[in-house]
Amino acid sequence: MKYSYFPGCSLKGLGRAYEESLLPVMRHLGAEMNELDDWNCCGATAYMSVDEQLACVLAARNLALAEKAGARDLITPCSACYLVLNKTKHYIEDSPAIRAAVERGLGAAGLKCEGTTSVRHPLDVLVNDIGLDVIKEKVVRPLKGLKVAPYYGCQVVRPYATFDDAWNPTTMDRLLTTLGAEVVHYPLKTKCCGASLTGTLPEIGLRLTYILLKEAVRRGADVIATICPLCQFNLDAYHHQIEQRWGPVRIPTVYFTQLMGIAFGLPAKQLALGRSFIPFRMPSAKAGEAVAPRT
Amino acid sequence: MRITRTVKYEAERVRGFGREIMAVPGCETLLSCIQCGTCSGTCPLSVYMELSPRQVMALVRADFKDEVLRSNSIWLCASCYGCTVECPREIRITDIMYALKQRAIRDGVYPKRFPIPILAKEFTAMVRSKGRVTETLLVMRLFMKANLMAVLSSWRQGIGLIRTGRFVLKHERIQRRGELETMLAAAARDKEGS
Amino acid sequence: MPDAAFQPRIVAFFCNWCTYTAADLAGVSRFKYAPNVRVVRLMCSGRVDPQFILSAFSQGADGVLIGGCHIGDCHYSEGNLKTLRRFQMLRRLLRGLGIDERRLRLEWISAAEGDKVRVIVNEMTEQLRALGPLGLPGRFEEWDREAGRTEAEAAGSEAREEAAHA
Amino acid sequence: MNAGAGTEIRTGFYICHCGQNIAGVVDCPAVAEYVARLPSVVVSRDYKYMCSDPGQELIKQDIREHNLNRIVVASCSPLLHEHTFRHAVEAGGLNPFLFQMVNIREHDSWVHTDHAAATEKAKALAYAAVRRVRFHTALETKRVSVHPDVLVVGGGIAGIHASLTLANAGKKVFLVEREPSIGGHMAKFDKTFPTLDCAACILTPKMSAVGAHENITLWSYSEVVKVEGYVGNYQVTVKRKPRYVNEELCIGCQECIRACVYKEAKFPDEFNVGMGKRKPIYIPFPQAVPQVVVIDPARCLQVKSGKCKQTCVEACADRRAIDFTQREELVQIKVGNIIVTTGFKLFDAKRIPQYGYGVYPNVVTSIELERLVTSSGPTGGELLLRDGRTPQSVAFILCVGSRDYRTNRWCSRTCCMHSMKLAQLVREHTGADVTVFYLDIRAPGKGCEEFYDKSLKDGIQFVRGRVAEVTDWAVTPEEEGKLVIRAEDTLAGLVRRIPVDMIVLAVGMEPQSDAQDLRRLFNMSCGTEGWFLEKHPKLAPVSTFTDGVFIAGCCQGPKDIPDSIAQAGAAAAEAMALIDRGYIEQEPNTAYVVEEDCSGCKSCIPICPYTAITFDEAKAKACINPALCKGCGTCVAACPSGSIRQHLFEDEEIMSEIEGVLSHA
Repeated sequence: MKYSYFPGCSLKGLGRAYEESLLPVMRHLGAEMNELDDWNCCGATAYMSVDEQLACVLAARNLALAEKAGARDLITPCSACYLVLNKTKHYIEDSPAIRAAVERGLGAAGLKCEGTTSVRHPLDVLVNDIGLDVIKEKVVRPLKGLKVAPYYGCQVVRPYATFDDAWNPTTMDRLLTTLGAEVVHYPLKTKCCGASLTGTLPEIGLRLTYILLKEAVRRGADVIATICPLCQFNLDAYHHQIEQRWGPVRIPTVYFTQLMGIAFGLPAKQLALGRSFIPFRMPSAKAGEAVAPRT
Repeated sequence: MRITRTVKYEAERVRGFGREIMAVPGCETLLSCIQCGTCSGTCPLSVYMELSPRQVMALVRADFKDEVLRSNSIWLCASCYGCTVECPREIRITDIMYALKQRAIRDGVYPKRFPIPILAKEFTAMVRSKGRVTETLLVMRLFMKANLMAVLSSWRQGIGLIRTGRFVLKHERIQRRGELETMLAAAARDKEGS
Repeated sequence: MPDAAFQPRIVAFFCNWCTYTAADLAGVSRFKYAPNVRVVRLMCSGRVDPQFILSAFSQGADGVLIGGCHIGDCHYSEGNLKTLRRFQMLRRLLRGLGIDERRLRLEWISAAEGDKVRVIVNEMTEQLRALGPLGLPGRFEEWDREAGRTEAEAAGSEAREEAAHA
Repeated sequence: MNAGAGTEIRTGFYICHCGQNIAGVVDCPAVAEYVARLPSVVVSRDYKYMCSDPGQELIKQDIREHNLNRIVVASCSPLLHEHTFRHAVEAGGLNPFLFQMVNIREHDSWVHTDHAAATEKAKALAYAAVRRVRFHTALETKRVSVHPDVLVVGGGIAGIHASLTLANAGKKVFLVEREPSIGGHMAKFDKTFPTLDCAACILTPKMSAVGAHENITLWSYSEVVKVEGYVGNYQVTVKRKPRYVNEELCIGCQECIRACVYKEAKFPDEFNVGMGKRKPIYIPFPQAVPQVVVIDPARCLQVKSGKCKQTCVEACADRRAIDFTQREELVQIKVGNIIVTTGFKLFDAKRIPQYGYGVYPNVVTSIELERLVTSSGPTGGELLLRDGRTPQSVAFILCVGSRDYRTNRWCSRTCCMHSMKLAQLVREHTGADVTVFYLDIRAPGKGCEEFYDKSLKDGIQFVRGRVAEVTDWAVTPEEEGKLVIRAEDTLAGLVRRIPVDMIVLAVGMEPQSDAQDLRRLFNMSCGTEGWFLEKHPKLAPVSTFTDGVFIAGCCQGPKDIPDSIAQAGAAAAEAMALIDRGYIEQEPNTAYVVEEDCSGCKSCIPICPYTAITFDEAKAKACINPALCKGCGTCVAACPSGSIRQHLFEDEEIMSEIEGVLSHA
């Protein structure tokens, strides 16, 4: 299987552990990831706030490059990129004004976007293309006894994703169960982490993050699994400030791909586990114990 | 106790403002809003807003432009799209918020020292010149423009990033920057002309 | 370039039970659509005789619209299936005659689908405007003139031949 | 009567202003002036309201004074007033079919904005009708007798009331109900709003009356599978499902239930919406009609495997009512009219995962709460949480699934009142704090606003705001262990978090899941939402587009008990009107064969869905039975020799109409 791959700015910066774990996991499953040549920033939420037509032109360049490369699917791991690229596709289809602006812009660079490339999240590709059966076969170190809070964040499942429910998604739950982990009931799985505010209005952003962490701890989770680089940074990097305000809620946050890598028995170094502020270790003591089935 | 007299006069309404917002793709559904408040109930930030998302919808529809554009509500929207997927009338509230942010920036009525619009502008500038965003550099620029104190209070994150090898000081950039500039210029120029 | 001033003429055959009622509903709901359509009411779309359609085209219609109940919903159980068969045959025939097949349209519109009447009529009006006038009556005249000329020429050459033989 | 054929054609044309409805867009005097100049037109007038008495009088007078023999009226849809004008024409001394109607309201003035274009369209349509009507001939309507029996489909309160009304008037009624007992949703209710009278007390006597009435044949556990024929003469096939109990022999003593090899009731009980338990052999509820047990084939060991001690048969002893040899049976009946009262189903609350139904056990639906507060319910009327505690605080969420573009767009009309009733019962039973989350309180019925007022005075809290979510995560200590509602109190302008013990979801009404199949079965239409479509929303609210098929109750749209009963009575009256007149007049739009043109190719014969066309071997010609022909005209279009023709839709009539709409510039 061959996929085109759009990393997005975060996966080259703060979220590089995501890329560093995603690529070996995909390779291990026999999927080839070809990074899109000369991709540019998707524009994220910030550009939309300034000018939505230009934001769409900016995002459409990536879609056009992917089409030029003949890509059927463009794997987009960052939730913000995933949303913006999908939204742009919808806008081009629905709005004549935006379609015209995009055609003008792309035309000036000799590019065109016909909407033939699907923007896909790796979670969707892993579970719905590659399949849980194939993944299960690769599991050599089941995550026995590990209690995981599945955190999807806001932007990936809404409003354009078609692969899961916007309020109660379950794709990652099923994946984690396949890896042998225990998924805790986590009603905040799609609540906003406040990442876009933590940098600008820390008091507000931190509180949103705190609620997510506290609830994960309260539900007895050992770790939070995320699918978005902004969520991971937000849930991982601000423990000091949060604990100063509201007391300890220490829990590590990792990418779901890192947990996959562990279950596949890939070397820890390859999985960039050292890049987190709050270190994650498999609860080895627990793993050794005979785990009683939980109800 | 300060007593203020509040009454809204018809002259304060900017006729056509609601229609202008509803002309943005996906925003035309605002007409069917029944003011149920699901947006505010869902919104994680509504508790900080001067106007709840529901009130923003009501004011936009009633052409109260100033009240909406000057409120902090539109800048507190974190674009989580919760309201959009929850709205029983399928109103794209998040997109309306974007449309309002754009108008506020265009009209220069956003709160001056409020960091969110500054971030948006810095972000946009960086994308236009480099094609990509380097988060650490962006945040540093933001802090310098908006709030120097924040740099100091965030020293832990900075050190942490350096320790975990994520503090990037070199700009990420695309190769064909000229292509991007041509595209954006072409799209923007014709837009003005039309 | 489509002529914006051109007002296409559409003759519509609507069945009494579904599409005619839907058009009534569109009226009651005050949906606005292009005034280019003229409705002929029939009890069932199955009554649409191919000669009605050909006659409509030959008398100046730019498009013909047939409206019936959805498949499975026909008031007379399966009249619309017969319509569908005839329609397919007619489209082939029209193509053979050099008439763009988009000029003949068959739509299933239930009594509840008032808005669909609006959408279809508007869509068809725009499409016919883009296609331009069909102008069969004019073409008939042209053909008649041509035929007349050919006849006259034939008569003339015959006369010359006769003269030569004489 | 004036036949018109052969004589000079003298046409009268009338265009109606319909107040401003037509005249506001179409220039009526201009159309009248234009038509006046057309050949054969003797009189051309415009008038404010043609359907009014003076309007009709105008036609009658002109027929006499100007010796008119063709009439054209341009006004509203013929589906609305064709009858009216045909009557006027007849009263004027002319055959009513020498008349043609032009629809310039629904098809013109109401749908177009360009006045000039609309006026031109009106002229073209009028021109076409004037040309068409020349070919009209005098026709006679045919009278067909009406079978006096009536079929009522669905035994909820609407079906019960319609059946009783007809039966009391001496009409024979077949009442077919799919479930083992009649009673429908109403039988599950504890009390009814706004009077708080006990549902069972008012419904049970009516149910018993149905069971005992000599004019009503009640077929429960049965379904209509086929409907043929037409108004006055329907042949209906009813499937009677095996209940493995002989209804004539069973006396409802329930000894068999006690004797069943299953000592404990262990299967979810439909009547208590799954909250109670029953055995494989059961009676749906104590007041069930018929008072006859039923055996669930999916649960009964004997039916499933044939291996059971059959203790039930033993218990029944010499009454021998239990009969495992029963098989599905098809019964055919003849009726003249059909009343469809098939009701509704409730919205599935799981479709809104935000409200936690199916996740949190103390989130219940309104119908579940109804059973929990009823003394005949699974808890004996004691309102308890799933862990046995009495709730201290209960919240109602209104409009669940309703007024929502993603689920049901409509308002279910009864949930506001229903929830207020339940709220009062909850307060009565437990004294709990009750909060009602609503979008708009809709209490327009008689006594309903007063009931709302009473609810307010009872201390029930009303919060205007749609609940965003129900979760079990606590932010404050008092939220621990509770269900937490997050909603904007839109009147106060505040986002609130409210912890409660129990949440009641006021689920809306939806069309039955097989409404589309029923619609086809009875040849009805459904609106876009899936409710059965009435012939006219105001003037014919219980009629359908198929004559002799009527609708009543919630199958037509959400409504409360009084409205359902009112509609059921109306439907019964409509049926009786047809029965008591004794005949119906059939539109004379049948097809006929012009024998000298028929080549005897037989291609028309398989086309007719009513087998109205036969082949006369002696003459070698096709032959159409006018009693069977329903006038669709499909055979007319299919006849290769053009020998089949159709009254009212003759080829030359339609051709001249086509020519007419096109030749007007």
